[in-house]
Amino acid sequence: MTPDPVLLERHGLTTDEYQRIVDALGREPSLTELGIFSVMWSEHCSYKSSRVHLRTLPTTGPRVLQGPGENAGAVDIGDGLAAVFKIESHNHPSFIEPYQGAATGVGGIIRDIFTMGARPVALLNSLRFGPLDDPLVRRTMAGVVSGIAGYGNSIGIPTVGGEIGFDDSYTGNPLVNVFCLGVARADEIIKGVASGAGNPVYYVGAKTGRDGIHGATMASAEFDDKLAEKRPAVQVGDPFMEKLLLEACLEVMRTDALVGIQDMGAAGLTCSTCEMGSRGGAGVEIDVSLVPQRETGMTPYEIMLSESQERMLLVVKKGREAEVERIFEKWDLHAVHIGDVTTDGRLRVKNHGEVVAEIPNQALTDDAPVYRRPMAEPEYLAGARQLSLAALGAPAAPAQVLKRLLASPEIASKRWVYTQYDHMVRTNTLVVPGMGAGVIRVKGTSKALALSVDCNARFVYLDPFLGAQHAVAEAARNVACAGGLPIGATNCLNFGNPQRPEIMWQFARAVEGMGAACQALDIPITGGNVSLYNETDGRGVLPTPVLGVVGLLEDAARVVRRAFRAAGDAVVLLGRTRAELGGSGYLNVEHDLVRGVPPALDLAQERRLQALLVELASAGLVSSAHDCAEGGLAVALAECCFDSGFGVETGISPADGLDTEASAAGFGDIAALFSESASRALISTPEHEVQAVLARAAAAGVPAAVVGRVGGDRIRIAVAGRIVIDESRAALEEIWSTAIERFFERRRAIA
Amino acid sequence: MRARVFVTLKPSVFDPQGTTVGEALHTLGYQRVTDVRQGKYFELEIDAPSADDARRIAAEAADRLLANPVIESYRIEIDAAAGAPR
Amino acid sequence: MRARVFVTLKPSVFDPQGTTVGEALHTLGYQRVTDVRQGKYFELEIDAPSADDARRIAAEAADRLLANPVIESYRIEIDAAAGAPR
Amino acid sequence: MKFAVVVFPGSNCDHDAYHAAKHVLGQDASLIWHKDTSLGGADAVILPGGFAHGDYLRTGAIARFSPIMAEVTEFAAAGGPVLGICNGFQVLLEAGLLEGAMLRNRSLHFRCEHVHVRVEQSDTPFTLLCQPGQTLRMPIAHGEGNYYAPPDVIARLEVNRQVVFRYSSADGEVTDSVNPNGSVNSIAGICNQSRNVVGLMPHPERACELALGSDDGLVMFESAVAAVTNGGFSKAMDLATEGALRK
Ligand SMILES: Nc1ncnc2c1ncn2[C@@H]1O[C@H](COP(=O)(O)OP(=O)(O)O)[C@@H](O)[C@H]1O
Ligand SMILES: [Mg+2]
Repeated sequence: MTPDPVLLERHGLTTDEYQRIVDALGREPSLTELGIFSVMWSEHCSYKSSRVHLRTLPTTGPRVLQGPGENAGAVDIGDGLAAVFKIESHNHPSFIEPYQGAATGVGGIIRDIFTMGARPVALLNSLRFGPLDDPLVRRTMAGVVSGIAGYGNSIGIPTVGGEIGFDDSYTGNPLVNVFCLGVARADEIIKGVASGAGNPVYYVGAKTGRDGIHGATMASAEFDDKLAEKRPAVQVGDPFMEKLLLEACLEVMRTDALVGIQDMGAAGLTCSTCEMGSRGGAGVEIDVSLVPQRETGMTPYEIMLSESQERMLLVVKKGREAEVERIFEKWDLHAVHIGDVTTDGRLRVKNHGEVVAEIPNQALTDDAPVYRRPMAEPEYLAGARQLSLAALGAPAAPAQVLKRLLASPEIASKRWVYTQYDHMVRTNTLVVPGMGAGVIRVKGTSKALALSVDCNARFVYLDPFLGAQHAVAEAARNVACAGGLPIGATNCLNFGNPQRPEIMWQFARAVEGMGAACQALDIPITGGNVSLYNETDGRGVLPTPVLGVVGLLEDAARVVRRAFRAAGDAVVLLGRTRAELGGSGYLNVEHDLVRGVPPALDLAQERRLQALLVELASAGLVSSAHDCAEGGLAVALAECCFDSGFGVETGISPADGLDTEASAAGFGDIAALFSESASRALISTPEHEVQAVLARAAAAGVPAAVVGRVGGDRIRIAVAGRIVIDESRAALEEIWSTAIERFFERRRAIA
Repeated sequence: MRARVFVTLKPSVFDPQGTTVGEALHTLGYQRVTDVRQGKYFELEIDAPSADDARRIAAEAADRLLANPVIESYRIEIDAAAGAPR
Repeated sequence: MRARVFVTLKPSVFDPQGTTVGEALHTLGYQRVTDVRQGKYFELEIDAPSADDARRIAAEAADRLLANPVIESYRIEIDAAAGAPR
Repeated sequence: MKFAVVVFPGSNCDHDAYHAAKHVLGQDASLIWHKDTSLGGADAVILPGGFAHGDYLRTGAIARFSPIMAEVTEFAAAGGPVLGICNGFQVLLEAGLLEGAMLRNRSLHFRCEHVHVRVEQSDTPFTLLCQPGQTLRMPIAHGEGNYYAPPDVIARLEVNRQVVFRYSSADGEVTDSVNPNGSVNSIAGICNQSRNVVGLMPHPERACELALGSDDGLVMFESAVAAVTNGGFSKAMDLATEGALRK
């Protein structure tokens, strides 16, 4: 039989895929079954375009307790505890409805964490928007930020860090990636399994409505002018309900009455039932008429595909039902017995006792299609990688450049954003947003965890392999600056339409680069998320593989922050500056260019630097540490002064390797000040520790040089002995700290 | 002239606030309140020559700012008598 | 039966939300909107034999829960026709 | 002594207050579920921060009907020390244990940051050990902390010296530019007429350890201990007035 092409298209299925369904079932699917297949085989749930590439990532290590495949990854942090973490995207919903899209993104990732038996203790987010002079972009960003705040603040999990980038390509397709970390007892990690025939399956949480039906397939379809039709899919978050679920589920988990648990996220009841069955080697049978419903007249199809938020599916040990029900009642939640575990490995859906769908789990999960999609190097690359500084004309004065960089939203302080997030609730936050990687202590131990999410998408655009390596290196370096030894990573891969060979090429190269970097830095990837089809009218976003890295501090008291701490401290530059302006913030801000070759990255050198940073911190030898990233050494120096109350007096060397043409065109100072060479960090240390620091750096094989001294009220930088920047610290700090807020508040007198 | 704009969530959109208020009313003993939906209410003082004019301005304001068309709908009432500016 | 409850800030209370909406409307060019006040709007479905009964229940709900008398006042309208329970 | 920390559904600073009382201060503390009907013999009660009932409708509006609130009211009427922090303050306002109401912050944004407050009154069980005029650095984290009461009420609160904390600069200057939310008279915290019930928007429990950026909030908990362990609040107050309790 040939299926109705319109029906297939609406379900995002190809004719080949339809044939596979028929083969798997041995018959034509019912409409409900078709819906179930469509969501499980969507890009979002099946990873059909990305799976072959993701398989190559390093996912194991002595600390790894849970790698990819569960709701979140987990690494051992000692003291019998595990750090459980993951990052996830909510890009498409956040464009359609910024507040609710972002809010439900936060809700979803939190559920992934507590589902594992971990108490969520920290959130981060990585955001991308179009340029802020566009009022619609401002509206989107304001909505996203307040949505994240609205949900995270209410549920009481601090948002301790994040990053925000801006580029034209995100105007019609913002990125909203949310990272959550929880802490669990290492021997009490709970899995999303259904097993033990006859064990009851419970539904608990919000009632099911027609929310987000086809949300999972929507998340895998590019935006186009048919957007309006897809609109009724918007889900509304209920952080209060989730708080109740969180507390109640953690309480249930402390009993041993639970077999497995999974949240109903994308693809809702469908995904949770078949994935739990599949992981447990069992089947699940449910009757949808028992599912609590918010709206009348819902069909089995709608109930199975609904993406209403704040719902959980639990498998409980037979005989322990009353105990579990009682705990939920305490929290005013009603756990409903909607089905049972079976032995037949099938997902069986009934409606008032009548079977409306029956599918082998295997067909929905492991046997979902996998594509090795064609790849081709994008045409833009060769041209974009050509950069002639000399052709840009004479550069502006360094002080002017520095001011414009500090005022650019990407580099400017994100204060306007993170003051809207409760970043201190739970009284664990040792390093608040804006002061480097977020650091939270682990109560009951002497330890702390440092967290960072990073990606320089311009680097990835210009060289996906190298750019993704930079993302790993930068996130890990941020964590190391705080004193944390990187022990695990998660990633969120935001790319365009994988059916275009050049996008697939970007994707594959980025995954290769990420894998190689994680291997070299010995940071296993324990999970992640892929978001494809991030395009507007056929134009993809900058390829944006965001890395989230978790670092461990054995001694929380040794934590290190970004800002200088004491006048008279010596400023030491670790690493070496080469003339590397390709893909830099300088080119972007001064010349509106994304061009050139990204800075080289020697992973062995990077690893030595990070080890040194951790060593210096744990030896208590540093007063402050900050990595040099966007905007180079000059921006990093200024940032070390901000929030410290101090200025700085510095003298730096010219950058290595500037070509003679650029040198003649006057780019010497620019290259020294604004090159974004990798594997560098600025630390400050008391005078009497300088020799110890330099000795340890030498022993570690990391170039180190005293470049200045903390103090005064000016930011003064000399290149090769000639002062090229001499500005008031307060004036620069004013520019940097208010730049973003001025975009939003410019019209509103602060009454 | 005063325009009253009522903004409500579309019927199919989940209303956690209204649901919670409804539950609270039940706890307080108001079992006969079977459903609660919560919305926003705006009073706009408009300097307009006619009720039609005021309605048009209010509708534009609602479309552009007061209501979020993705999840909300709105209704306007004009009260020509009310509304000396406060 | 449906009761509509409008809760508004008392005139003497500063309304930060309404003020901001008003400023935003000015920025958008609606100079003729001279004042904006924002309040809350509730639709209560009430299982009551008469409109008076419904009004009484809604008023109690408003007194006890929906409005805070320190800063807010409320108004009730009964729509006997509307409101088959959803 | 024993602190009772009330847990409403949606409270999220309950464990923070508990941690401060129990682990930082070394006092006895217990978490009391909002459906409980006994405060378990506590000497002081804390209503913690958070979003009770999601803060849906209005902050604190639904929580005030929780069964435990009858106990809290009785405890307060008997002169027991009650501290409402942030959402707990909002609950006290809705419950009528303190006067006034909260509006949205004038910026309309939730705001989380360290601020300074000036201690206006030291004759409450939670400020006993403070010097009047002393400033404390503590975090705020709220979207609705814009304190309002009608002018006559404000006048009465001022005359009765019921304004306990005002937002100020680090050196104690009260100006509009350091008022983070638009509160009338820069009010950050008040007490009831008998001075045993105190509510404030800043979070002292988040400022009890230097590692978290400030330990200025500790004095509020220490005050409560002093108030309870010196033969009751009024006795302690006399001692405090004589300066005998000051650190
Ligand atoms: N969306 C955000 N949410 C919370 N904090 C943020 C966000 N964006 C940036 N920050 C904080 O601002 C600081 C600077 O971020 P970023 O520019 O990425 O610097 P870097 O990665 O070089 O440390 C960091 O402390 C970061 O945690
Ligand atoms: Mg960064």
